Amino acid sequence: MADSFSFCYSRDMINEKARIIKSERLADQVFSTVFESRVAETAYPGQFVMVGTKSDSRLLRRPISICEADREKGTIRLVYRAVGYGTKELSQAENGDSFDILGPLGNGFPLDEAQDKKQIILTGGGIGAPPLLQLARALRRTGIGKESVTAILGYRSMKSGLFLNEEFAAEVNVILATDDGSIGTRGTVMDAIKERDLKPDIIYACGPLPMLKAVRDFAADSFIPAFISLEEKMACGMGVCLGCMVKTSKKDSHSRVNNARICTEGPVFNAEEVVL
Amino acid sequence: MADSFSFCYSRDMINEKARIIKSERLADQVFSTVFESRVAETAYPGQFVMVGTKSDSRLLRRPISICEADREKGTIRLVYRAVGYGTKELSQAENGDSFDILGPLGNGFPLDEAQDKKQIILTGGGIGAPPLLQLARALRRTGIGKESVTAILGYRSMKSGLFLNEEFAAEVNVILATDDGSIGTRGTVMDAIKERDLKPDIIYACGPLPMLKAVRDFAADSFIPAFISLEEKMACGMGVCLGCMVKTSKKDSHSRVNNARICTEGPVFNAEEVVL
Amino acid sequence: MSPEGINTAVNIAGVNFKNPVMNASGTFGSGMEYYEFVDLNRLGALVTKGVAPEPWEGNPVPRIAETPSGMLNAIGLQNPGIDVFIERDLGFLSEFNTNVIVNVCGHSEDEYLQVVERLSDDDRVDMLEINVSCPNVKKGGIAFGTDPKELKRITELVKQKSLKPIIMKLSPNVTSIADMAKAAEAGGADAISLINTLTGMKIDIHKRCFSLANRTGGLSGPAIRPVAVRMVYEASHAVNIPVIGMGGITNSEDAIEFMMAGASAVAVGMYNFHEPVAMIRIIDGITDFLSENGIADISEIIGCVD
Amino acid sequence: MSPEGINTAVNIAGVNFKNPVMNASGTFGSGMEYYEFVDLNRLGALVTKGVAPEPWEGNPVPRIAETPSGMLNAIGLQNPGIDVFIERDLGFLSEFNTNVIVNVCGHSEDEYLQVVERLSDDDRVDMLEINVSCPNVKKGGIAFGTDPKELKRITELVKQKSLKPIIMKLSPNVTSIADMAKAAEAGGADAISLINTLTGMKIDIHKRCFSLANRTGGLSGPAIRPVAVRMVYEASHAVNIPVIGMGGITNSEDAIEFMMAGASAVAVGMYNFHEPVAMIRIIDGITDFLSENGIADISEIIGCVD
Ligand SMILES: Cc1cc2nc3c(=O)[nH]c(=O)nc-3n(C[C@H](O)[C@H](O)[C@H](O)COP(=O)(O)OP(=O)(O)OC[C@H]3O[C@@H](n4cnc5c(N)ncnc54)[C@H](O)[C@@H]3O)c2cc1C
Ligand SMILES: Cc1cc2nc3c(=O)[nH]c(=O)nc-3n(C[C@H](O)[C@H](O)[C@H](O)COP(=O)(O)OP(=O)(O)OC[C@H]3O[C@@H](n4cnc5c(N)ncnc54)[C@H](O)[C@@H]3O)c2cc1C
Ligand SMILES: Cc1cc2nc3c(=O)[nH]c(=O)nc-3n(C[C@H](O)[C@H](O)[C@H](O)COP(=O)(O)O)c2cc1C
Ligand SMILES: Cc1cc2nc3c(=O)[nH]c(=O)nc-3n(C[C@H](O)[C@H](O)[C@H](O)COP(=O)(O)O)c2cc1C
Ligand code: FES
Ligand code: FES
Repeated sequence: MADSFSFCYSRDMINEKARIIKSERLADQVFSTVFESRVAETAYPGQFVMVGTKSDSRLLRRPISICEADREKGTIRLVYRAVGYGTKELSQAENGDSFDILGPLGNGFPLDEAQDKKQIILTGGGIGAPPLLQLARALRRTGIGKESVTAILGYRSMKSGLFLNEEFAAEVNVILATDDGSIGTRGTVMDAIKERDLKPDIIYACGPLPMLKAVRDFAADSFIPAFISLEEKMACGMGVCLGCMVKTSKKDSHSRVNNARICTEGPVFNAEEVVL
Repeated sequence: MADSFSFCYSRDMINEKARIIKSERLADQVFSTVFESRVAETAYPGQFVMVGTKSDSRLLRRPISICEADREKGTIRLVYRAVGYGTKELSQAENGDSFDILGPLGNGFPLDEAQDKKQIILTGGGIGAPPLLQLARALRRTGIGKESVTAILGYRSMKSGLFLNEEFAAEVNVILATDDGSIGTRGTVMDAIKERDLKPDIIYACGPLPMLKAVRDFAADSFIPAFISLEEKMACGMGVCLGCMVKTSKKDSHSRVNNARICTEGPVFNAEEVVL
Repeated sequence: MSPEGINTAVNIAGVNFKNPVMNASGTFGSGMEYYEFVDLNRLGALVTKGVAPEPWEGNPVPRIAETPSGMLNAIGLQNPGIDVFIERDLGFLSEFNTNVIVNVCGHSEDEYLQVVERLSDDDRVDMLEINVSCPNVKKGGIAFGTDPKELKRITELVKQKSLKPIIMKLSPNVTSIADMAKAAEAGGADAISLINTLTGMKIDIHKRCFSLANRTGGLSGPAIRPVAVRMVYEASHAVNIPVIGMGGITNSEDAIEFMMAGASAVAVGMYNFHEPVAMIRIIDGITDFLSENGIADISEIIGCVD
Repeated sequence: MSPEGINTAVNIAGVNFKNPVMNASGTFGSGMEYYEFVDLNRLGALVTKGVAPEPWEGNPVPRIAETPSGMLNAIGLQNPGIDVFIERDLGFLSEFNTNVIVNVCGHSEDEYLQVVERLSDDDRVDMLEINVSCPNVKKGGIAFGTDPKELKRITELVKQKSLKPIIMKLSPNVTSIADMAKAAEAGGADAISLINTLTGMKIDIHKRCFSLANRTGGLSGPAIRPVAVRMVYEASHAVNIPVIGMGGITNSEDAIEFMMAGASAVAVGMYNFHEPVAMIRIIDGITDFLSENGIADISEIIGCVD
C-alpha cells in the first residue's frame, strides 16, 4: 500500500511508558536517568526521544537526546540539565516511575563520514555533551582507533562539576575546557581547539548556538565537514507541526522553502546546509 | 480594628498541607481517609473541608464533610464515594501523602436543638451518612442517652456494601434500609421511618435531594424541626464566589435576595428555611 | 516602598497603589471572608464584587463548573444592592489601609449611573470600576461591552456623574480589543481593566444537560492567560491611559508577564479560590524578582517588552 | 457500521464519514508521518495542513510555546505549495480508505481561488476546508475571518469555482460567531468548521522577549474547549448546515460533548502531539459510549442538549 511511496516516513518508532531503573545526579543541576525502553533496539547516535510530563496542564513532550542506548539490556540513558518543569520532574523521579517516551526520533550523526579520518573531533558544550557519548562509542565500534577521536568537552567550572568526562575518556581522548579555567583550557571548546592548534578532519558538535556558529565558521575556514546538532521548541517531534524549523541554504525536499524540520531532517545537520 | 464589625466572619480556619495517616476502602467505591490536621481542633459536626487535587489542571478544591474529628489525636476523617477525579485520587493516595486542606468550613448541625428531645433521628442516605457520625458522637457527649438517638442509614445493597453502620451502632440505635431490601427495610430511609411508624421529635439529615425533600415534608407534616445538609458545586468554599446558592424562604442577611450560601450559611439549614 | 528600598508603588489615574496587586472583582467578596487569612493592608487595592442599585438574585444553580486549568462561572452578578453595600461593605473596608475600588454593574445605563452617583463623593471609595462586560447578564451589560459606540457613550455618562477616577472593565469577547480600549479612552475613562471572562459552555454528557443552569458562563483561570496577555498588550498599545491586567494570574511570574506586556497593575481572580493567600505570595514574589534583577522601580518593567 | 451494529457514520454535505472523527488541520501533516502509528483507514477523514498556490516559508522560530492546558503556535502556514502537495500528499493519501479534506489558505482572494480551482475536479479530494481564520497570516486571512461581509463574499467566490463541497473554517476571535456562521451559510457554504485558534501571547520574563518570534500565536488545546463548545453550540443553532466541532478534544467524552452541543463531526488538534494514537482511542470510545447507553445511531446525540 503506502509502501510504494518513498517519501513516506518509515520509522521504528516506539511510543511507550518506560520505567526508570537508575537515576543519578552528575553535577550541579545535571542528572542522568536510565529507562528500560524498546527505543534502545534501533536508537542511533544523535537521535532523541520526546518525554512526557506527569503534569496534566503541561501537554507538550520534552525533547532529550539519547546519551546511551544499550541494545542488550534494553535501556536508554538521558543526561540533561534540570531547567524547567519537565526536566526537574524527571530529575526527581525514582526508580520504578514511568514516563511516556516517543522515539527514537530524527536523524543522528553520520558515522560513515568519519571513516578514514585521522583526527575526528567531538565538541560538546555543556549539556551538549550527552549525545556525543553514544557517538564516541559508535565510532569506536566501527573500528576507528582511540587515537583518532578526541572529545573536547566544555563545562562551567570544577565547582558546578564535570560530567560524562570519564565515560568519554574510556573511549576517546578528552580535552577539557571551563568558563573559569578551573580545569583545562579557560574558555570555550573552540578556545581549546585553537590553544592546541588542532587540525581536525571532521567535527561533530552539540551545544549552545554561539559554539555551533564558531564550529561552523572554523570548519568552513578549514575546509572540513562539520555535523552539528540543533535545538528548537517542539510540539510533535514527528515532523507534522512544523514548529521546529531551521533555515537551510538549499530548498529541502519537504518544505520547498529553505526550511528544514529539526525533529525530522535533523536534529543533526551538515553545518554548511543550515543558516544559524 | 475590623473586630468592631459583627458581620465579619471570624473563623478558626486552617489552610494546610495535611498528611494521610490511614486509608481504607469501606464499601464499593466508598473510602475513608484519615488526615493529621489542625482542622480537628475546632471542627464541629456537619462542617466540611475543601480538599485540593494534585492535578494542576483541576484547580477547584473538593468539598467533603468531616466524618470524625479527633481533637486529641489531631486527626480528621473523611468518608466519601469515589465519583470523579478528585475523590478517586484521594482514594488511591497512600499514607504519608499530603493534600491541601482548607477548613473547617460552614455551619454544622445545631446540637442545642436536640436537648430535651426524646426521639432524635439522624437520617443518612448513602454517602450522606458520614457527617452524621460526628453528630451522633457529639449528641451523646452532650449527655443524651443512646436510647434517644436513632440513626437510619440507607444503602444500595449488601452487595455493594454497608459502611460506618457499626460505628454508628456503638453510639446510637441503628436502623438499616437498602434499595434492594438485601438488609433492613427495602427502600429509602423515609420508608424505614414509615414502616416503623417512628415519631421523631427532631430530624437531622444528609443525603440525596429527593431524600432531603421527603424529610422536609415529613417534618413539616409532623410539626417537628429538621436540619438538613445540602450540596452544591463550590469554587471558594468561603462565601465569596457566590457559586453555591440555595433559595431561602426569607431574605438572608448576606444576600438580601432569598439566597443563602451553602458553604457559609450552610451546609446545614433548617429545612423550613430553604426552598429545595 | 518595600523594605529593600525597591519601589513597588504605581500610580493609576492619580491614585497611589503601594504595590500593583489587587484581587479581580467577584473573587474576594469585599474582603470580609478573607481578612483573617490575608492581611488586606498588604494589597495594592481591594476590588469589590459588582454592585447594582437594587439587590440582584443572580442565576439559578449550578453556577460553577471546573474546566481544564480554569473554571466557568455564571453567578449572574448576585449582589445585595447599593444600600447594604454602602453600610456593610464600605464600612468594613474603611478600616483597612488599602485602596478601595468598587465594581459597578447594572441592567441599564440608568442603573449604572445610580450606583456611580451614590458613590461619587464617598471618601471610602478610591476608584470605580465599571463592569460593562459581564457575560451573564442578559440585559444591558453585554451591549455596552461589545459595541465601541455604546462603550464610549456609557463611559461619558459615567464620567459626568463621577468625581472618582473611572476604570472601564473590558470584555474579551470582541473582535478588536484595541477598538474597545480606544472607545473607553475616547469616552474619558481614566483607566481600563481587562480581561473579564471569555464566554464558554460545558455539557454533562452523562446527564445530557448543561453543566451550568445558565448554559453559558465566564471562563477564567490560567487557561485564558495567553488570550489575556495578548489583549493587555494590544489595549495598552492602543491607548495612553493605564491598564490593569488580569486573567489567569497564579504567581509573580504571571503578574510580571502582564506588566511587561503593558499593564500598570494586575488583578488575581479565580486563583484566590485555589490558594487564598495567593496575592500575598505574588506581592512578595514581585519584590524578590525586582531585587534579584537589580530593578529599583517597578515602573521600569511596565510595557518593557515591545 | 461498527462491529456492534451501532451506526457511527455521519453524512456531511453528501459525503459519508465512517465515523465522525478527523484530525484538525495542521496537526497531522498529510498523515505520512503518522501512518505507521495510526491506521489512517480508521479515521472519518484526514484533513491536510493548509495549502497555498505557492510555497510559504512561514514565520521565524520560535513558533511554539507551551501554556496551561494548551499551546501557542505561530507556524505562519508554512507549506510547500499546491504543486508539491498534489503530487506528493494527494498521491500518498489516495491509497487510504478515508475521506480527504484539503485545508486551503491564501494571502488574497485570488490565491484561495487558485488552490480551489486546482483541486476542484481532483478525484482524490472529498471536500475543501477554507481557512479564512488563520491568525498568523498578516495579509488577507484575518479580514475574511472576522468580517461577516467579507466572509460571505469569499464563500460565494469559492463556491463558484468548486465542484467539491466547501467547509468554511471560522475564527473564534470575533464578537458574534453566530453572525459569522450565518454569513458562511448565506455565501453557500456546505458546512462550517470551528474553532480555529484563539489569538494569544506569551512573554519570557527572564529574557524579556516574546516567547514566539511572531509575538502572537494561536491558542489551542483543552484550555480553549469551553469557548469552542459554546461557539459550536451558538453556530449550530444559527445555521442549518452541518458543523464540524473542534478545540481541545482529548477523549471520547470531549468529542461527545461537541456533538451534543450540535457538531455533526469533530476534529482532534494539538492532542495528537501529546498522544499520537488519540484519534483511534476516541473513535473506539465513542462506539463504547453509544453501546453502553443503548444508542443505535450516533445521529441521536447530535445537538441533543438544547
Ligand atoms: C533535539 C533536542 C535534543 C535535546 N537534548 C537535550 C539533552 O540531551 N539534554 C538536555 O539537558 N537538554 C536537551 N534538550 C533541551 C531540552 O529539550 C530542554 O531543556 C527541555 O525541553 C526543557 O523542558 P522543561 O520542561 O524542563 O522546561 P520548561 O521551560 O518548563 O519547558 C517549557 C517548554 O519549552 C520547551 N523548551 C524549553 N527549553 C527548550 C530547549 N532548550 N530546546 C527545546 N525545547 C525547549 C519545552 O520542551 C517545553 O515545551 C534538547 C532539545 C532538543 C530540541
Ligand atoms: C458541603 C459538602 C459536603 C460534602 N461531603 C461529602 C462527603 O462527606 N462524602 C462524599 O462522598 N461527598 C461529599 N460531597 C460531594 C463531593 O463534594 C463530590 O463528590 C466531589 O466534589 C466530587 O469531586 P470529584 O473530583 O471526585 O468529581 P469531578 O466530577 O471530577 O468534580 C468536578 C467538579 O465538580 C464538583 N462536584 C462534583 N460532584 C459534586 C457534588 N456532589 N457536590 C459538590 N460539588 C461537586 C467537584 O468539586 C469539582 O469542582 C460533599 C459536597 C458538599 C458541597
Ligand atoms: C466567581 C467569579 C465572579 C466574578 N464576578 C465579577 C464581577 O462581579 N464583576 C466583574 O467585573 N468581574 C467579575 N469576575 C471576573 C473577574 O474579575 C476576572 O475579570 C476574570 O475572572 C479573569 O481573571 P482570573 O482568570 O484571574 O479569574 C468574576 C469572576 C469569577 C471567577
Ligand atoms: C501547530 C498547529 C498548526 C495548525 N495549522 C492549521 C492550518 O494549517 N489550517 C487550519 O485551518 N488550522 C490550523 N490549526 C488549527 C487547528 O486545526 C484547530 O482548529 C485548533 O488547533 C483547535 O483545535 P485543538 O484545540 O484540538 O488543537 C493549527 C493548529 C496547530 C496547533
Ligand atoms: S516538532 Fe513538530 S515538526 Fe518538528
Ligand atoms: S463556594 Fe464560593 S460562596 Fe460558596
